[in-house]
Amino acid sequence: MSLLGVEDVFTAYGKIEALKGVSLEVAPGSITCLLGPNGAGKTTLMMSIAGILKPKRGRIVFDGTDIAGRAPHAIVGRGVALVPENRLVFPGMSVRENLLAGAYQRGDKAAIEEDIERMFGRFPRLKERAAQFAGTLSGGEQQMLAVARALMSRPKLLLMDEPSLGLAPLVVEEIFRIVADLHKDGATIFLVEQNAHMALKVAHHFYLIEQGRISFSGTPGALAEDEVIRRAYLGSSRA
Amino acid sequence: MDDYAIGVLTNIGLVSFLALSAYLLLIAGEMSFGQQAFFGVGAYAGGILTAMYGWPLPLAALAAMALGALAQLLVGLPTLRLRGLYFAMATLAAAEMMRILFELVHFQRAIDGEAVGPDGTQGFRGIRWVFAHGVEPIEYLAIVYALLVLALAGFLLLERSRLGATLRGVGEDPELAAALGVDVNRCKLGVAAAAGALAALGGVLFAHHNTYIEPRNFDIMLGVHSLAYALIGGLGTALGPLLGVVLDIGALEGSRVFQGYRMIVFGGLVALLLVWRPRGLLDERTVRWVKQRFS
Amino acid sequence: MIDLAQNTLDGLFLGSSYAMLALGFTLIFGVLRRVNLAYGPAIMLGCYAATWVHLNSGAGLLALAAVAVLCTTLAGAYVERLCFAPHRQGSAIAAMVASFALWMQLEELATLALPRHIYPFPPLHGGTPLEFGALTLRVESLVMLGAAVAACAALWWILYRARFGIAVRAVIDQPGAAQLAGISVPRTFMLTFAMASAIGGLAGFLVAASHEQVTPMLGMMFTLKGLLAMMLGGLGSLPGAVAGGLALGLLEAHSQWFLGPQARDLIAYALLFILLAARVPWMTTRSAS
Amino acid sequence: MGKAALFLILGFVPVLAFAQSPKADLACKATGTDYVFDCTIRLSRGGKPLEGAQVTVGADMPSMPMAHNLKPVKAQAGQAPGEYRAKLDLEMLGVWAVKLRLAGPVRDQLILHYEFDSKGATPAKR
Repeated sequence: MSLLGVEDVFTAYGKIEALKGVSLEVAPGSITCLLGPNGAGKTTLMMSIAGILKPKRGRIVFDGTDIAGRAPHAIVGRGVALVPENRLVFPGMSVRENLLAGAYQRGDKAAIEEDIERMFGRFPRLKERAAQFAGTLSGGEQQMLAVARALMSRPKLLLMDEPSLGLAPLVVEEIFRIVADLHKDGATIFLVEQNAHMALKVAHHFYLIEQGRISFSGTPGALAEDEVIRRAYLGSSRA
Repeated sequence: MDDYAIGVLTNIGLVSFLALSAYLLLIAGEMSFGQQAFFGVGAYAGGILTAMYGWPLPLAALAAMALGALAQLLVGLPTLRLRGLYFAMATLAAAEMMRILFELVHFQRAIDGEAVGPDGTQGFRGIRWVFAHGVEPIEYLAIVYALLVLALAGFLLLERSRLGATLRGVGEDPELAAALGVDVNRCKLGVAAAAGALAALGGVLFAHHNTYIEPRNFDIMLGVHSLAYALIGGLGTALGPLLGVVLDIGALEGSRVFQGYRMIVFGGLVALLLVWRPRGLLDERTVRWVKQRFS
Repeated sequence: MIDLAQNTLDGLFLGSSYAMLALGFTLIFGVLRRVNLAYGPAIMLGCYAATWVHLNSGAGLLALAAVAVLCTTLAGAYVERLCFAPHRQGSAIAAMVASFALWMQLEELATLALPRHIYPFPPLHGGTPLEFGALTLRVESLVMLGAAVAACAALWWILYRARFGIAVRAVIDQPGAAQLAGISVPRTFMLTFAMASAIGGLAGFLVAASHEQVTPMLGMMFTLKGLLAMMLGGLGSLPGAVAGGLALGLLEAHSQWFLGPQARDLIAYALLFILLAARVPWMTTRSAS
Repeated sequence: MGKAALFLILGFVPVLAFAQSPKADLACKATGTDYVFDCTIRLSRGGKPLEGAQVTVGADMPSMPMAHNLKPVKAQAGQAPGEYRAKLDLEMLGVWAVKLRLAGPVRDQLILHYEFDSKGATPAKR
């Protein structure tokens, strides 16, 4: 049984249909990737799952119940946390307060403090900057903070939207090492990425999306990497 | 048509100048709470010139428009780089300052043994040029609408011209417009002068229609109303503000049946209308749709 | 010298009422990025409701204060639902003009309920003002100062110590991220709006008690003074709102004493215009385009 | 409309002669129903009562004068010369700018400010 089942989802911006019937599954405990060129609908799908956008049609079954169209805070309550594209930290609040905001829905004060210490353990640089305004952090640090904030709500499913966007190669390496570590700790991750090369190294299963439709589904190696990269960047031309 | 209907139609015409003035600034991206002050400048200037110095109305109107344009430039110059709410509050402050100055002005001349001229909060009585020259109400109505049609023609020409597109560009995204070589500041000052002159013209005509003006006629209510007219009627075309005025003053007069409840009904309607059409009835989309159908 | 001290005292009293109004405006603006022109009239309606209760029953001052705060909050919720909720993603001007339409509506509602132009309102303390040497201080002034301090302390505690404060500040700072952190943005809007209305209702009640009368014009006065104080203190900053309110109060008290009421307003508006034109640093922190 | 065109040209000739403008004062009493007042208007010109004029009586609130005005009523001639009577139905109490529009022997418009309360109307002190 899949932890997340996207079934024939249509999402549109006004008259423009960004998703034209997308269906995919994320198995529990897996790292599943979604690759595709710019404007294929990757972020639109993520925002549809997280509730920021309301799909016109289709179902999004998470842990057995359909969460399509539900309010974002209700979806977070059910255990889905999104690390958004370009990070979206709270620039005017301290790193520590950013983490507190991530755990907003939880009432257990002691466990929250524990989790904050755990985050500081996993991301030492965040501990150094705990009292700093999040706006003053570097791109990589903000990315880590965004991931830590998402983890603070103890999600069953972690959605990550292009975490490597705009980061230096060294930092990208670190981000993917963090993704692998999170998976080792038992998290289920649905990763949307442009960096096909790095993504295929960690993914158990991946999908290719082009112009709002899934165009390939399989395990890494089922398709030659250069073919994947070509279609992920250029999209397959319908000859 | 009886005097009352003529009066209402004239009022609709007079306020329309103010609504057009607020509209012109709005499409150039500037939300002004202060057009009522330049309406007041026109009223006082025109009234003084005709009632105290015997100028003919047309000449006094031109002079008042120039003064109105100058006054708006005086407000516009120091606030060139302000945007959004900052600009709105600056215009509000300037307008309230002018209203208070009108209250402090006591400047009268004796004509035929009577003191004529602005007398602070007592107001300015006896702007009777229209009656002294035997202009019938219907004729005054014709003059107001002739001038309004002239202004509208100017706007519709502007809408079609490159200048109109430039203005809307400055309104949408000043940085982008500047990047494309538009002298944004010159645009803003040009718009300010035109808006000031337009509001002042309305003011002159109002003063001579009402024969009496006082500082409280030009308070913040009139300012926010003029902004509301432009937004309710629609930002897509110069006809929008006029539609807004007709809905307000037309509905207010028309809804005699609501007698004491006019504003309760009308206020609620406006709020609901804005929920349905946030950029007014004749917004840009509707205008484009109409243009496609008929051109 | 005594005049200076007396004016400063009066200025502080006036300033604390303006500070509370500015706090209300800033909370709403901070969270919603919108200006609520119906904020003043909602408070006036709250004062009218208290006046109505006072006229028709012997309710005590505390009960009247509760009625004022409650009715302001109800009127505020009505304004929020009709003018601000539908325009959250939409244009700020539409929301503001809608709130202006409701300003007219609330004002006419009040004049319908109580048609006379001026109604008496019970003062907090009927007796003579307190004497400190040559200085006189009315009970209302002390209570107003106390209320302003209490409002600031409560607000500070909620925002920086209570859990709900994280939600409010998150929504102010980055509404998109707040959604993803599991914070219900609409609920935060409503509760913040209620907080702002409660502070406004309290300020309105105390102003009515100190003037010992209510008129429909209170609505415009509350809105204009609140906006002026908020802008002087720097748009969207809560400490700025308090500073702006106190500054405005002191400025008005002193200029009224030396130059008269018209000059008082003239100077206040002139100061705002000059500061805006000079683009002073604390005023351009948050772009409100 | 020919006259309007003529007016535009004529308008350029400065005319300073002002006809002697009429004077008016108002006395209003509250009637039984809310906001309705019985008013007697005394018109005079150059000290002599002004008779035989058609007088219409309207009223504006000082703020937003173009929007809040009321439907004017025609006044009937009163008993004494130069006296006219009219029933004013205001919407609210408070300060109103009462607008008298004169036609017939003299064409003019006068505006008087009165404070209307539940008993009657007194000249508004401004």
